[in-house]
Amino acid sequence: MLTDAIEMFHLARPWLGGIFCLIGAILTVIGTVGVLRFPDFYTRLHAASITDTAGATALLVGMAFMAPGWVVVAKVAAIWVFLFLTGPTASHAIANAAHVAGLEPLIGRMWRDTETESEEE
Amino acid sequence: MNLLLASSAAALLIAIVLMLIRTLLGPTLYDRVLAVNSFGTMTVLLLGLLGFAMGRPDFLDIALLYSLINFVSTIAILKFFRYRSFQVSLSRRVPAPKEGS
Amino acid sequence: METVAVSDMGLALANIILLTILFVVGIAIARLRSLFAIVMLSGVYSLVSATWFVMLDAVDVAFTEAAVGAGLSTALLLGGMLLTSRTAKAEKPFARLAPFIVVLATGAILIYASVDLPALGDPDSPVNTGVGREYLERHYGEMGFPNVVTSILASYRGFDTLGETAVVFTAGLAVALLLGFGERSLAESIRKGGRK
Amino acid sequence: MGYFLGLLCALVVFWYTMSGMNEPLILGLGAVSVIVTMILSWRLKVVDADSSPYGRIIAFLVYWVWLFIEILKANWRVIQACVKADLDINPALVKVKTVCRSDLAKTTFANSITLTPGTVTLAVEGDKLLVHALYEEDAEPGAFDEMDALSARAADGRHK
Repeated sequence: MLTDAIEMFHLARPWLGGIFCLIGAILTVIGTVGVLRFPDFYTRLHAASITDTAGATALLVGMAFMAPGWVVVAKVAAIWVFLFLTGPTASHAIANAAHVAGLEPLIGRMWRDTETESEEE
Repeated sequence: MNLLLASSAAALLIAIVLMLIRTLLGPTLYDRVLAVNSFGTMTVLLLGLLGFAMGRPDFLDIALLYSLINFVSTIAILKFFRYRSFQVSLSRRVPAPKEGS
Repeated sequence: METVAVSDMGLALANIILLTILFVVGIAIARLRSLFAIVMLSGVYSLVSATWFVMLDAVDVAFTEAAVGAGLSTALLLGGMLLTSRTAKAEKPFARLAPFIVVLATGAILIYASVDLPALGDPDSPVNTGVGREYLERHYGEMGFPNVVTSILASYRGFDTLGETAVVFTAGLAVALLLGFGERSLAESIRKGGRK
Repeated sequence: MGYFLGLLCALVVFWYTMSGMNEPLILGLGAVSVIVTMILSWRLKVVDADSSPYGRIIAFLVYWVWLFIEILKANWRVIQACVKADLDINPALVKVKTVCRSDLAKTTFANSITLTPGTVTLAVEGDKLLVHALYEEDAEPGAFDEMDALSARAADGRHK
């Protein structure tokens, strides 16, 4: 029974890995679209952090599913830990540098279409 | 399965191209730093993915090295911004009194 | 057979995309005036070219590119920027004609030479039949390193590598000393009143 | 000294996972590089209680799981903001007061805020953090209290 489950898991592994990788790649594209669309630097920072957190996690989980051995899983885990330790430090450093240099953020609700506004309120 | 991997690599390439547009447009210098930093993360992920797509997970070592180098260069750039020099220490911590260790 | 063709197509497509990115970045570096943007773009350039090296299976070159191109050279270029102005001077249109001709001529020669190159990964090319095959067959038994490039660079050509490293280290040290990494320019920028 | 033992274990494990080989030559090279790294970190004086809080690993792991779920939730909002046809965001700049005392706890809290998509710490002054948020609703007073208390507990081992 248990061996059957393990067998099933090993059969499903490449597919699971591929699906997770695809999800991660799509999240990365969404984050990048956000970086292109958002109006000022600070809001773009938020969009970029999707790539750093959810996109990277999904892609690395997918890679871990496809890994041939434990060494590769350990390497994937190491990359994940490094990204999660260095990512916020780098974003904070960028944001802090911009703040210290006196870059003013845009505040308040952004412009939007009038018909959607009426339906929202 | 290979199709899934190929399409995710293609999606990452698209993301890289889009991020390149932001690097080229970037109204302020900080936008460019942000874009390059994000670019580095995406390159790390793409390198790992390529390793699996080509059946050589050993390539993960390069991805690992990149994730560290990328951080170092981002910090170097920001230190340059903030202090206009590389010789200032980032933390202005007073030397702590020695205890333990 | 068919799957091989499909994966070859995919690789070729990815290669084309990466080379296009490199081309666009190169043009942008040539066109931009802000030196800082140029430094950032050169970082992007080395990231993309390292990815391309990985696709060509030149993992060791990609490793070096990652360490030197993306990390060190960005810092060195920024150090150089500390000593100079923030934007490049605009050139006269005709001053660019001579470099353009030189670049065109070099490109033409390279394209002409590339016609004679063997196909990528061709087992009958001179590189893969002569001494290269010897190294590949014998290195593991003689050296015990899993990576053939490591055993060639660190053992078969150990002295060569030692000399090379010494030269590169001296050059790096000289650059660091010349640029000074900041003392002077820091004083100057404080005197001028800080940022921008 | 205990911190150096921890560093030694971490380095040995790291080397062995990265190489995964058992030959004496390569193990010897690994030992040499581990020793050189230890000497360098001793000379740089980077090993102290702040940089290696081994006593709190379990607390941090628990906190990490909670934070990870928060990150996934916050991701969903920002993803929606990215793909919505109209640009429906409401950025705001707020000051957040923290109960964290030690530098480690403050760093944990500020980095957790930054790691959560939709909020970024811009600056830390004393016990106040300047936070930029993508939605003002996410950063109203009290929104960060739970994260604050949990990170203080994880890093300092103290209930609020």
